[in-house]
Amino acid sequence: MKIGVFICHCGNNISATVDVEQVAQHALTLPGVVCAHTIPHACSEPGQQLIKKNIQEKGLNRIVIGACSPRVHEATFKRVLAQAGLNPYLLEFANLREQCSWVHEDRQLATGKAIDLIDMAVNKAARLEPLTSSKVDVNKRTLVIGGGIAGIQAALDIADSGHEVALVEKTPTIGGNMARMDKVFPTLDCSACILTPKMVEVASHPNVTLYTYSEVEQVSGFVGNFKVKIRKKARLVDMEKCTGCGSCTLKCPVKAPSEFNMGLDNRGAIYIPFPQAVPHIPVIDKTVCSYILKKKCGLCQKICPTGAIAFEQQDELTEEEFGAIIVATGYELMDWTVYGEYGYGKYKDVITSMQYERILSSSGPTGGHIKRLSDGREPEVVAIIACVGSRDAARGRPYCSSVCCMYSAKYAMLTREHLPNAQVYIFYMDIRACSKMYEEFVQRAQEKYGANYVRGRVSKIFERNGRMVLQGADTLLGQSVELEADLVVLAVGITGTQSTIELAKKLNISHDEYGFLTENHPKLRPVESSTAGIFIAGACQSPKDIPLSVAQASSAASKVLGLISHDKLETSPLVAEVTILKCVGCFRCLSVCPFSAIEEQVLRDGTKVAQVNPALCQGCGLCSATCPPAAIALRGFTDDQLISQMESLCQLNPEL
Amino acid sequence: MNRTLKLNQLDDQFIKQIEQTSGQKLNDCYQCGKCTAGCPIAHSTDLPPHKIIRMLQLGIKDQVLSSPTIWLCLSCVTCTARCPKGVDLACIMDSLRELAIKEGVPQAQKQPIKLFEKLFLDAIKRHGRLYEMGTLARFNLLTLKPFQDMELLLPLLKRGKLKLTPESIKDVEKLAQIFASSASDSEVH
Amino acid sequence: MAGTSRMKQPASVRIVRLPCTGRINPLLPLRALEDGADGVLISGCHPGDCHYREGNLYARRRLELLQRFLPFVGIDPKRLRYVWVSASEGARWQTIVAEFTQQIRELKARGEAS
Amino acid sequence: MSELLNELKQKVAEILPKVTYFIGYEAGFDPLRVAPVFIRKPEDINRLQWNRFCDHNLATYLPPQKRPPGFLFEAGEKIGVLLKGCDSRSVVQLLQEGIVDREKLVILGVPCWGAIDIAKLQSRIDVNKVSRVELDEQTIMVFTDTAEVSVDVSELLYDKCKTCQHPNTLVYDEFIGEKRDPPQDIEPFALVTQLEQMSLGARAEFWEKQFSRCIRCKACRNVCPLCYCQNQCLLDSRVPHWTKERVDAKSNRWFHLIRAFHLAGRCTDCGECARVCPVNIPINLLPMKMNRELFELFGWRAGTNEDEKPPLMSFKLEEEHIGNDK
Repeated sequence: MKIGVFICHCGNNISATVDVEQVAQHALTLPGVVCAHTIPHACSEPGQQLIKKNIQEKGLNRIVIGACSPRVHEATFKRVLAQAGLNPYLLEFANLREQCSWVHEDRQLATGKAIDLIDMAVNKAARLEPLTSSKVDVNKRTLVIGGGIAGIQAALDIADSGHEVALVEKTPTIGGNMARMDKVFPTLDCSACILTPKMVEVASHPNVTLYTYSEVEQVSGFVGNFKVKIRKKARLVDMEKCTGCGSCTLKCPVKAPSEFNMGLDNRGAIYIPFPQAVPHIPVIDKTVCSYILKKKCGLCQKICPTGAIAFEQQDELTEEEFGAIIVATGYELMDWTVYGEYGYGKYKDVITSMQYERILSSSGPTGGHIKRLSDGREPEVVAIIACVGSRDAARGRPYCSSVCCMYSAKYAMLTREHLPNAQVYIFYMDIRACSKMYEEFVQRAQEKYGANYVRGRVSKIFERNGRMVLQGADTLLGQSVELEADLVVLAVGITGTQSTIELAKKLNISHDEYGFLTENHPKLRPVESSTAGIFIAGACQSPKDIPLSVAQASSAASKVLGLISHDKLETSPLVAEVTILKCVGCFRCLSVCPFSAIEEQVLRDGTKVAQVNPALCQGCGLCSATCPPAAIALRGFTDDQLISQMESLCQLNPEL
Repeated sequence: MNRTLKLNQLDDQFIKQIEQTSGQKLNDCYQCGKCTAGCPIAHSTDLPPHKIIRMLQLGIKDQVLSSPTIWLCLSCVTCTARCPKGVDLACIMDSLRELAIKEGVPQAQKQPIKLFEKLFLDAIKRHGRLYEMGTLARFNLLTLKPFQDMELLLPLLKRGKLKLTPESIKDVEKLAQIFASSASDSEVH
Repeated sequence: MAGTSRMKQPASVRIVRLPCTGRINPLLPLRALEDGADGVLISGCHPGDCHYREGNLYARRRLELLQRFLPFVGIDPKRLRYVWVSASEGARWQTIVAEFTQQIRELKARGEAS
Repeated sequence: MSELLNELKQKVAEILPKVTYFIGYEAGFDPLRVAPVFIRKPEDINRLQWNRFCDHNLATYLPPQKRPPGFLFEAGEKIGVLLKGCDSRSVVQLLQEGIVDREKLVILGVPCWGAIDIAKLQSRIDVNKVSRVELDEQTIMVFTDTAEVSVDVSELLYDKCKTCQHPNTLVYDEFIGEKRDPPQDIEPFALVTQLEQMSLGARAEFWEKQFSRCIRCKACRNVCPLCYCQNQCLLDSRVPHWTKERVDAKSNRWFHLIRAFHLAGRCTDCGECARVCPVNIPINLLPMKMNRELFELFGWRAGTNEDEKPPLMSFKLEEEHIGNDK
């Protein structure tokens, strides 16, 4: 056993709190250690060279590196070992930065702990074995979940590169939230004008299979080889026969609030969500349709010229295989009704931002005319309240929704364009306009469009003489203020969704308490989920505007292309392995394995033993913890390796 | 008032003291102003609530303790209820009043609030609930302003908001025991 | 997260890295206590959020059993704690480590830990 | 008793042609002792015994892993076995674990009134010099050449029999005799509760004393019907290196803790480990404590339900009795 120990200064990130020389000196006293060096930056080129040189000149066969978190640089140093001709799994990492120098202040204590950590690592290193990975085929198809702008962009990028994509959208049409918007910042181009062509393009792309009104039901498998069950919900309309003429939607006697118009007007039980919907095919809302509920009516069926109404249609389940998955499930508005003080629901002239988008839109319920919902009057004063459901820890949303500052400025401009005589007041706390041309956009709202910014939150809204009275504060003036407005727009913050949380569970990827998906590394792996082969794009990861969502979608697409450009994939060798001789055939491992990675194997003498499929095994080690005779070991975390680590850390009585 | 404020001469001890007695973290406040926005007396103060807490963050002791705001505060707790950061400003106001009395700030000595609170508690002790009419009458007499707020009397009576005679709860004696056992606490007021 | 955010922690903590709490045979923490560790703190993903689907759900039962068993052979169950802390809950981790360390110090001061 | 024995012999005669051998009890080296017997030929049937001294758990011979080469059977063959209520729990657990195949077993069930713990007789008479025993349902008369004693049988029962909830065999092909009504108001974990009255320190001391006497003969493991890992047992393992062979209180404790955890949720309280312990360590209390906790947490009793998954091999997303942050 020839162990080499390398202690990184990490600039002074480690060496400022840990006496790295002393740690190296101590390492030299440990059994098996041949050399111990300190390196200013082990991850730098000279650092890597030094390690390689030592491996080759001194014939090192186990390497211990005391540096940062293995999450940051384990891969880097594995590569160094491989380049020096050593099996990369003969590396053990001691985290002297995140677990020691950064979290302790006392130099002596930190140095003592660093010595222990190196001790533990050397002890484990002595028990490391060379490991090799196996290879599995990669399915070249990609599944994109969510048909908003992020999902569409990702699907198009992959499809354009010549690979097949399935795009699954749970609502009857693609387009997502962006389709609801009127004009979009910072250029104020019409949302529909830039989105609709993309919707059409993705729907007609030869490499894209579009599943609208469909949901992911079940996911199994692993990177390169996912099996996905998709539920195609019954539209009750035959998509082949329907021509999208829409006469059924005109005749339907049922009225239900339109989801697309945020409840500002009604749609029928059979409806096309909006004129530019893709596919342009109606859907029957089973929860309100009189025919479904009472077997009465059936008017649509009578009127349909092509006989496309299919009340008997059932949900369909299809199972497909994919190599990679992109999740782009978007966001929704947080529940603004918790703000009783703003009077939403009580006063018709208090509306949400998304409702205002629909009012501003020429295809919206008011035909693009800004009107009060109470009396149809044009407002003279429009008030916008920012941070409704953002930066509000007391209401469970401590984060910044990042888009409201910008769309509030946008509303100021659009309002003044529609109603040049109207006054606009924006109650804000801070203005966050940090992207390209954003600050200029906000400036323009103030300078050219005369938006009145008042720094302070509003505490209460009530009615006086048919107008909304806002009780607020101007913290710059340092006094309370009051504003009479005709229309109040709540700039509601955005949140992850419950359905994303449910999907995350099916996909086995992590999410936070707000329903946003968690990226693998906040800086270095921003579009990778916690599970290999599953990527995230758009506002399902964090509040995001359109440019960022599109950028992240393309980024996720490029990650997918990187993955499926390989014909075969190396699987991690850190998987479970059965020592056949020790297996007593109780198959408790098989019973607990969450990945169905364990199978029965019949030996020639007829005895049955367990066997691991390394492609399915994810390396959790549950089997290893369950096996009574320890016949199944998780490579890289074997009982022996863990016991040796614990013994050296306890040091009291290693000879148990 | 408009002199330049020398930030590094301010009172750190004061900040700690208020945080300790109120149990609130002053730096939680990010000055959104929602407390002032909802405060029913903000319009008649020299320092509206958000300014009070801003001054506390900086440690401006004298001006805060001598501000009428802390005596005008009605403890209606709208600020606390609306604060997006969960700062209990009403509680901070309590702490400030307490401190002002303890430190003998002249403005604190003039406040009839101490008397009012004593009379309030007396009424509770006697009846188990507030007897507004009696408390107000005693308060007006003892502050030598017998006709204070007299114009409100009639409308309040008309709407049934004031009762002429006191109402008592069952087992007033038990309440007296509670008062007795916490006698030392009530002395703080 | 706690480390990346440089949240200060007691220096008496040593971390043994495992892929999943599911890997934890209850004998492992028991062994650490037998070997002379003053306390064992086990931390993993929240139940329902297992990175490996189900590992922590098995671990929860096994560790609960271990905890209930310890006093039967004369080991103070306060020397073992299992908690669910996600990678994003740095501040919570910091509090838990501090609390647990304090608890163990108190046990030691009373001569109740080894 | 003798009627039951006759019936037993008759049944064994009936099934013997169908099985490779039948496992029962025969007379031991003195009137107080019985020993397990493997009946292969009809003429041996008369060797069978059934009395209050039949304490061995014959289920221990059933896991294929535990059977020596000469006792393995060919495909299609069966073995017959006589099982008391407590012993049948072991079989139910082995069935649950898929270790034994019900198809290959012919089980004879009996009612049981509890077995006599000879150790409890020792204080009244020298049990190693017994020449004759007379036994009826209530009393036992024991004779040596120089002395005789008459004792109420209920005073001599094994502790496990006093807390037994299963006087009848749970799983069987034929039941001999009449079933007993299960006793009411039994506290099955009374022995554990008793020990828990001690303070933490006193209990540590209690076990320290017990474990310091252990001679690591491993009889507890070898007799256990559920310890079927045999040569692969973790307690003999070098890699991974869980134990050392040293015999001292600390190492012995570790040895028994490993066993306890391997039996958690599996031990069927047959008490064989404690019975065979040459230094009388109440070693069955460790798995019994596990059983108590698993019963309280999950309502689980090993060996009473073949179809349910054991609690340590399953989970619920929302656990009813486990806090999320303990």
